[in-house]
Amino acid sequence: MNSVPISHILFVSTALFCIGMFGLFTRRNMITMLMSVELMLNSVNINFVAFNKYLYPGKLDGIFFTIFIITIAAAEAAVAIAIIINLYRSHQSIDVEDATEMKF
Amino acid sequence: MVTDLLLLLKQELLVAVILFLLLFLKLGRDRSNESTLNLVNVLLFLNVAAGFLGAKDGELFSGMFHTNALITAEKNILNLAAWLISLQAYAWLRTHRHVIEFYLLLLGSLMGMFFMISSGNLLMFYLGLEMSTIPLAAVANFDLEKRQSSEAAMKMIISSAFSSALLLLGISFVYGISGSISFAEIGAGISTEPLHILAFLLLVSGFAFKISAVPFHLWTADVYEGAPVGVTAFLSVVSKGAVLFVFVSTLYTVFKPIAPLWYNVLFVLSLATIISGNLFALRQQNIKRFLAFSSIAQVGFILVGMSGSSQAGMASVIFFILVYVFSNLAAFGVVSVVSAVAGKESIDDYKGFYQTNPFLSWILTIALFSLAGVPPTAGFFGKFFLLMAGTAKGNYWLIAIAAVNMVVSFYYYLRIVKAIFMDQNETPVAAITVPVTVKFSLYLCTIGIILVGLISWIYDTIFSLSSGL
Amino acid sequence: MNLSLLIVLPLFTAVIILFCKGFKQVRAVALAGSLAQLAAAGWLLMQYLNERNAGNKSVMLFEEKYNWFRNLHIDYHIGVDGISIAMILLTASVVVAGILVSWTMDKLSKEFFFLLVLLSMGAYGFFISLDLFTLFFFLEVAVIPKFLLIGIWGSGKKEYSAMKLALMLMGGSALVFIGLMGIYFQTGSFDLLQASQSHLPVEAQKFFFPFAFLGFGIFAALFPFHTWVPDGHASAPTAASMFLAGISMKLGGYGCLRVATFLMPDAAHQYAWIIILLATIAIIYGAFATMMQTDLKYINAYSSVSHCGFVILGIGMMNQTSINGAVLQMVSHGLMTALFFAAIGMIYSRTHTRMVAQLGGLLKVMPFISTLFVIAGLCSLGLPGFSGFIAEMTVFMGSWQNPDGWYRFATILSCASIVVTAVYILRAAGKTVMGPIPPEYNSLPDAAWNEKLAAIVLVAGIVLVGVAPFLLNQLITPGTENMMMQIGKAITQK
Amino acid sequence: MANYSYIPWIPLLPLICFVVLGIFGRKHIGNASGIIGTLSLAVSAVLSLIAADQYFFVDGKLNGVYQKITAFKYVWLEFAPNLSIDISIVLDPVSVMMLVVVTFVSLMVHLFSLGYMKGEERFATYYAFLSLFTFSMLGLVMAGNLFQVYMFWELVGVSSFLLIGYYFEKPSAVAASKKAFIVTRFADLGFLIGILIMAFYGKTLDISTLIQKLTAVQSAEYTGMATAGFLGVSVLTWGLTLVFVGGAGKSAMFPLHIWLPDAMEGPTPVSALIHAATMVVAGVYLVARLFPVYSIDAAALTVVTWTGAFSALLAAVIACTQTDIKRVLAYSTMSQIGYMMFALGVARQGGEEGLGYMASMFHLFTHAFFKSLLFLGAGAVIHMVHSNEMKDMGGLRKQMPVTHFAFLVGCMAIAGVPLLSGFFSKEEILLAAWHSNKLVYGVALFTAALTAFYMFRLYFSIFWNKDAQAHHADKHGEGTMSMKLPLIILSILAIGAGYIPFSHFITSDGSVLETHTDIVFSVAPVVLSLLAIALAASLYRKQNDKPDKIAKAFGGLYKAASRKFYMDELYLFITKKILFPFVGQPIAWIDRNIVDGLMNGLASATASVSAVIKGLQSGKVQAYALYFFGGVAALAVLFIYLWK
Repeated sequence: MNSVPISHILFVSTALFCIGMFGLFTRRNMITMLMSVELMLNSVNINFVAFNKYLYPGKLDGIFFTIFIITIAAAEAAVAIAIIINLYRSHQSIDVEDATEMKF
Repeated sequence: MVTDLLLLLKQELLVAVILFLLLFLKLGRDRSNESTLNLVNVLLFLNVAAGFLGAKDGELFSGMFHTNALITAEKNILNLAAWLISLQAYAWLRTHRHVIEFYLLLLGSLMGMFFMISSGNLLMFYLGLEMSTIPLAAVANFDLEKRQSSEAAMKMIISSAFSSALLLLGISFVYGISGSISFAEIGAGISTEPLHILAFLLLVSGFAFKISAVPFHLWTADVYEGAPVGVTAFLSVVSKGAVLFVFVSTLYTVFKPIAPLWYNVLFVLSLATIISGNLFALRQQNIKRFLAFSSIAQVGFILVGMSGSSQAGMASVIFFILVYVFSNLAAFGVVSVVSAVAGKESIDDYKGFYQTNPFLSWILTIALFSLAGVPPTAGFFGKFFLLMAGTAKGNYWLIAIAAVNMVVSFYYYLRIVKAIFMDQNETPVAAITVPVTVKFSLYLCTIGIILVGLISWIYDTIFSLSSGL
Repeated sequence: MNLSLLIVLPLFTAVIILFCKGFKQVRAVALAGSLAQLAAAGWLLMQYLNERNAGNKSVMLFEEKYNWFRNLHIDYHIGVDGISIAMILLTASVVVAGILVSWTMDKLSKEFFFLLVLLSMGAYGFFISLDLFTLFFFLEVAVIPKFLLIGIWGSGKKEYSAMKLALMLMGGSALVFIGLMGIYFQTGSFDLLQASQSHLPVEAQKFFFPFAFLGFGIFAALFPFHTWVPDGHASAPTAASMFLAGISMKLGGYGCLRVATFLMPDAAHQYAWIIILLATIAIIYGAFATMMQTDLKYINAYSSVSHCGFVILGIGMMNQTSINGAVLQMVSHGLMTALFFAAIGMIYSRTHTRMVAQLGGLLKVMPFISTLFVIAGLCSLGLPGFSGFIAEMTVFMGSWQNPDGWYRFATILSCASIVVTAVYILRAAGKTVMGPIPPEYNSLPDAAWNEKLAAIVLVAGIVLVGVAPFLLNQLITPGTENMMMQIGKAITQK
Repeated sequence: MANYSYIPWIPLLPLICFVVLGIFGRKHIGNASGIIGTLSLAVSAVLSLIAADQYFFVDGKLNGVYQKITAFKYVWLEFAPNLSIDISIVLDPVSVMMLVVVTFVSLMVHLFSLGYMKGEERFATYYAFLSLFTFSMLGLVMAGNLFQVYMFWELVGVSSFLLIGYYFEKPSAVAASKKAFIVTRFADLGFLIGILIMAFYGKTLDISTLIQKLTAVQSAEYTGMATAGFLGVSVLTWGLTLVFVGGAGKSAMFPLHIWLPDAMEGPTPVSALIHAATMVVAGVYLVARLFPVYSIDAAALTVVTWTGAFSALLAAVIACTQTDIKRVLAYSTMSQIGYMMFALGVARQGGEEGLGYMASMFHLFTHAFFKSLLFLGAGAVIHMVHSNEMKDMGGLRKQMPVTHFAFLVGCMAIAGVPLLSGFFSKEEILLAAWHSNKLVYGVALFTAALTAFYMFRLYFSIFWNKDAQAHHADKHGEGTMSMKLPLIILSILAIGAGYIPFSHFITSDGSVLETHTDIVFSVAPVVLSLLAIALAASLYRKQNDKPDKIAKAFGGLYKAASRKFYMDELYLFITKKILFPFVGQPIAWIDRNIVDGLMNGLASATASVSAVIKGLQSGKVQAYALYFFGGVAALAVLFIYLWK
């Protein structure tokens, strides 16, 4: 169990974060973008857990933080999807490129 | 013990009580919008009034939540702003289907801000931040059938989600570095090693996003333009103010060890913000969008003051936010009435405005002068003190650039005054009958604009509350 | 006496105006208020002379000082010496004249008079404040009314001019602001007297003086930042032009003297040559530019540029006489140019043109107004018996005391401007009030009672200064002497 | 010191008169204002006569030398300790003499104008201006302070401007008044700078103090001025020359004379007063006032001499060709003033050397009378004929005997016919010239002959030449008594003024100077003058074609002279063709387009920048997120690697 060094885990989380960010920047579909954000949040969760487990096993701050992040991510997703649905009503599309009326 | 709890959590609890009342109202038999709005306004006024009674310093939940005179004062300012906004929203909401939901979301977000301001550790801070952001995104979409409204909401929720992701990454780094998430302890561990700097910058970017400092401001204009005016006002004054409070206190206390670093960061951010804010404001045609950019420029000035990193620095920031509440809300008040009644939101629609609506014209003019920082309005004092605090560091070129930008900002504020008073227009906005509550709030704002600066004890009290490095 | 009266009176008047009903009430109140100001100013003068005769040697009289922003060392600190009193008297008389001239201004009269009074308040406050913060405060208070006055009631390309004026003046005050910051953080206080006592380090002075001086210089139409003057004056309504040229350009000159030069004499002395260079350019260049103008208001505006050059020149030469001259010139130019604009306004309101080419022979139908025009002209070309002569000669005499060869050259050039002045004034007068009269003007009325009264107030001032200059000279000399003590120290160190 | 407290009233009366007439005259007083003006002036004339009597015969002398008496002095404007403009009244022989001349001639003119200007619309204004002028001139002559001189100098200038422009609806009058003012103003610039120099090195503006300081050769001030130099010329010379430039401007010396002929646009009595008797001699007076200083600086005096001599000659030549009678008189004035100037120029301080000084003053005195006489006579003629042109006149001696007589007297006086006033003063001048510089003497002699010629040309072509035409039989004949009286009085003076033993009163050093007119010397000028008169008579007494033949013979010279040697054209060229297009317009253009352009450019530059960067706000939320991240990255790079 302890054979896995922290660096591996951090590498995973970092990769996850970058993937998420890449997805956010490139995917047109809002739902997918939302998922990408979730990826990023989860990579942060991994960070927290890893730090807590490896560096500061004494306290549970990291774990708690993770739980809260998950909760809030859910709330965020709920609101976001509600908004996207409403946007679909008016725009007949959830392509982010179609929602660029306001600019400059 | 319980009394302590009640006292310390006073303002949060008050807001919570109002929230529950509104829920019951919602569940109960439906009533006319007017009566609901009046009731809410009364409640909010009581909320403001109660904020001044029985303040107490102390902390709860093993330091996650702490409060003191300064924090109470900040919350009072936010309460006041919320009340004024709700008064002004009257003209818009009285015909709206979901009045109560609007307030539920708004007050929910307000409560989130309160917790954020009182937060004693990063977890609480994060919770407060999200709790204040997510409802706003929802409420930005409150003109359900408007395309722009939902676009605004979408942009806001996605951007904020992204920013909070980066913020969290930063928090996780901080946690990794210092092994703690409580402000009291992380300060000790932080230094200027690359990782620390990165973590710090990620945190700052979270703040900067909320106060819409360049280059993290891009969502602002679109959201302000798309959202209903009341919401825009709330975004530009309350949420911005709340985050600024936290930002300044965090920098001054938690990140004291790396003060030289964040001084430079603020230097860069403030210049970028002032300049690009001005440059964009110059060319706006929609008055809400214009106010968005002008508010960005204002934030730049606030950052200049913040960089003073002295007691005067913090005081000037908080004082300016107070001033800004009055000035900006006066402006938004007029704009909201005009857009609600006449449906006009373009600057060109304000041509010849004075011929038909002298009262609103004067209010808007005074507000704009205050934003521009012309004496005798409070804005003058606010800007003067900010720049003065910024100068304390002896960085005169920063001040020089800021001062030059004040001239630029003059141009676009005067542009609107010019439209109102000087430009000819065959079909100006028809004479508007201003609802009494809105009028009342506008009067309040104007009085505030004129008196807050001239009466020095306001600044002096803020000064005595605040603290330098 | 209680100096705050000078701020309270206009404020009070303005507030009453807000609650007035109808055009007649408004103008009556405005006039009453302005007369009260004049009375107050006169009374102040009396008090001052009594004090001085009683042997009161203190630098500033009637000082009042209250803490305003305790933590920032910002006080409400006011007081006067001879110079400020001269300026206050000037302001008061111009205000009365201005309100009389705009007696028939019934377009948005309430706003109009409100703004006029507000502007005057700014001027008074500026001249009496001894605290740099309040000084700056009032300096900016005076800007916005100008913008609105020009933009709303103006003529021609008024929006453009109003915007240009407001922006350039705001730019000026931005520069001033930096200068003030420098002074504050070098001396630790905004208090003018205190700051003058605690001597700024020369390096700091060299950095901040340009900001302060240029900043105020823009208000005083310092070349090359004078371009707001022609457009602004030309577009402004008569009263506003009078206020602009008569009062607000004086804010600049006063600031250059009282703040920039007085507090940073070493830098002033080191940069003197630049100041003098710019001033000389302004004088000559302004004069020649005036010669080419065809619009009466432009003529007077450009001549103002030239005349305010004398103020700057006097300050730049930095000796007792020249600084006296600068102050005299400020008073003189204030009265004279106000009179000039009043006359132009009267002519314009009758003939509806300001183009010299289209006018002529007005002396025949409106002798009074034409006489005013000629008097103003003669005063501006420095005819003895009018204030202009006194001021210019004092400046020349003072400048010549400066033995440096180049300064001599500058002085000679400036003297040469009196010839050019004569040329353009006489061309304007010769074409406007003299010569054959176009038939369509044959039935125009002469001045009305209010115009006559306004003119008399100003002419009285001009002639009084011109015939009995020793009065004004004695009034201002203690102040200038006190300044020279500061400046003299700086010069002797070199 | 004796009581001269009444002296201030001499200038004050006209001043009061001016103020009263100027403010109330037009509306309330009307035609009475003429009387008022005349009476008030009569009073001051009497007062000045009393003063003269008191000064010259009672208490002016102190052990045989006339003293400077300061009757009144008030520090008016103090520039610096003992450097101030004082309003002062100083009595010395010259100023008293001028006092008498000014008040008296002015009185005559006032009187004459009663008839001449009758029925003018702005009658009161006219008298107001006359009073103003008289006041200023009196202030000028009695000034004891250099700057006071300058002040009243300007004031006489402006009153002359106002009076020349009296017929303000005539464009030519307006132009003439402008020209007069601007040209003299240009000269005054020199005067002003001269004053500045004097004041700086002399450390005072008070004339007598200045003279004391500078004439005391070992004094610091003198050495300072004599040694300090600019462009190789001593500052003293610069100062004096510049002051003289001022004087030359007022006294219409070449090349600043061009305003004088045009000034004849004014009413003729005005020309008589201002442009013949009083104001134009101010330059001479100025030099005389500072004469002790001038006399120690030969260079400056040389300038004075030759300017004077040349102007005298030039004017005389031009005068021979003019056909407008007032212009002829104007040029003769210029020529006579030239006489006075070089008389001063050849003189030196004290004793026999001071003869020229005395002569100059003497000529100034007599000239005042006979020239104003001539002008008033011309005025009477013009009043009757309604024209200034010789060709419209002729044979008038029948219609206007008084005028004829007066004019004849005037002509003889100016021509230097023996036993008339002009003869004596001119003799003295020639004598002085003879003693100091033969060339100047030659010029003077020739000019004298020319003077005689053109004056009698004028006389004959007015009063003889053709026979009387019908239109001359004008209803108001020769004019009222008020017009004849001055002519008569002045004629008497023009004859008698020469018999005053002038050298007993006014000399360079105030002590008596014995002069003796020896017949031998005066033969040459007299004979020449008589010949000239005879020539004039032969040419112009009867109508004939000789004049045209002669004009042809002279050809180019005649043409050039009649066109005043193209001086006006030259000036016009310089102003209209060089100053305006090459200085004025470029500056005006630069101001609008470059200086102002910069200001506007700033604004437009800002606007364009904001237009350029607007793309950042693309409206694409993904782009926003990208910029967001980019911001973080940039800050990270900046603060981790670049900005330690």
